[in-house]
Amino acid sequence: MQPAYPFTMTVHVKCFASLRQQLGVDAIDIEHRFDMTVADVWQALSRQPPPGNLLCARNFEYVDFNQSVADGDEIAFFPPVTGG
Amino acid sequence: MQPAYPFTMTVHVKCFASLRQQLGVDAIDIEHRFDMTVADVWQALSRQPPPGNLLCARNFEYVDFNQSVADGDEIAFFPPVTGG
Amino acid sequence: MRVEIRPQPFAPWQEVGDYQERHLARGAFGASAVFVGSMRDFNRGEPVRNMALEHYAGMTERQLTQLTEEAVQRHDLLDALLLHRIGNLRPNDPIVLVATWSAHRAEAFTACREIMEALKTRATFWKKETLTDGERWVDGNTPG
Amino acid sequence: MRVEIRPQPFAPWQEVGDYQERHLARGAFGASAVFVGSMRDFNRGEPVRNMALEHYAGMTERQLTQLTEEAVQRHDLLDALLLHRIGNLRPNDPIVLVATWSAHRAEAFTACREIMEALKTRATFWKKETLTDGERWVDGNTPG
Repeated sequence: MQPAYPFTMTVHVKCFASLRQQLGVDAIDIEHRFDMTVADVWQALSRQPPPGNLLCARNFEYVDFNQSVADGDEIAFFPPVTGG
Repeated sequence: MQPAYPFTMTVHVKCFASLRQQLGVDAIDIEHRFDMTVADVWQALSRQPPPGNLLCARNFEYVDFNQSVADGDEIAFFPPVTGG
Repeated sequence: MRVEIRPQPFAPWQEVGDYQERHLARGAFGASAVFVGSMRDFNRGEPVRNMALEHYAGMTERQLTQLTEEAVQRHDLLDALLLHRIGNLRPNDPIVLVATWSAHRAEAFTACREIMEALKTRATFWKKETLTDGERWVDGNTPG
Repeated sequence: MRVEIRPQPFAPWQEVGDYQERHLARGAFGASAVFVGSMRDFNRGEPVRNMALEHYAGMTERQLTQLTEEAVQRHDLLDALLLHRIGNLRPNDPIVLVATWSAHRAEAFTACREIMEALKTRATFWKKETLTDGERWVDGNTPG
């Protein structure tokens, strides 16, 4: 019998600012099954529910947590921005 | 019998920009009876009805045409301003 | 706060830098907004060669001081600078400079624009343009 | 149009003057609006000694370029300049510079403020302040 997800994909994950310090993660690669969302990436990374003000980007564009991810994507998590 | 207006007063009148060129008047002193308004000063100066966009100042403050004037006042007439 | 009418050309960005260096406390201001209006070589469909800027000596200075003071107080500015040119200008010459300094950005932005709108609406300046064939008085300002 | 992230301190008024001299056609622009945000030595009730400004290399540059291009097109600007500092800042250091050039004043004013608001809301920068006793991440921006 074939496994339900015979292939895995790799996503490159980055964390910034206070989140980087809290998780102790700057950049990491995560392997996961193919039908993955940003929320799944967060869960695999942190093993905790996302903070209410958490923001995320997929390939340098803001996305929602239910956005699908693809093999090789760069997924970033970060707190509210404070530039300018 | 006494005249109705035994005393006169002097107002200093200035004109600016296109109005100065049209009237050929830069600065002039006008003598008039005491109960004078800005409109009277204009009439004495120009002998014509005021243009619709005419502006006036009394002692360096914008005023309406029905504003009274006093002896020694500086009254200025000018077109719409175009600074900045 | 400084308000000046200038009969000679001025270098606006250097004026702002110099004023800030001399008059603003380091680390006190978080925001500065600046507007510079300059003479264009083209207006209302025609090339413009030169411009004469006339003002009402005595009245104009009072107006500029008053409208700048009003903005400083209304928006709790740390400081403000206003320079306005008079005399004979050539294309590219700065006409007006308004600079505002405040703790946060909203105040500096809003005050800078309000000063410009008040100046455009009220301040007693008049422009006469020299075209390729003759002169004309500018008869009104572009809406803000 | 120029958009740059700067790891070293910059002199904002000189940058604007130099850029204008090199990139804007003399007599073509009637209006320029500039905003400079600087580091204060005091924030949310406490003295601040230093500030570290972090960004998301790759994403931030794209965002700044996109939001500046959008403003240039939306407001028919002649040109725009955006500089943003990263790294270790001290009080009085410029953080951000936005400059816009247009034919008439409304466009330059509006575009300059819109670029700043878009940057504050969207651009991936984060500030960490060093206080007299410890550090803190700034948790949100002042409303515009």
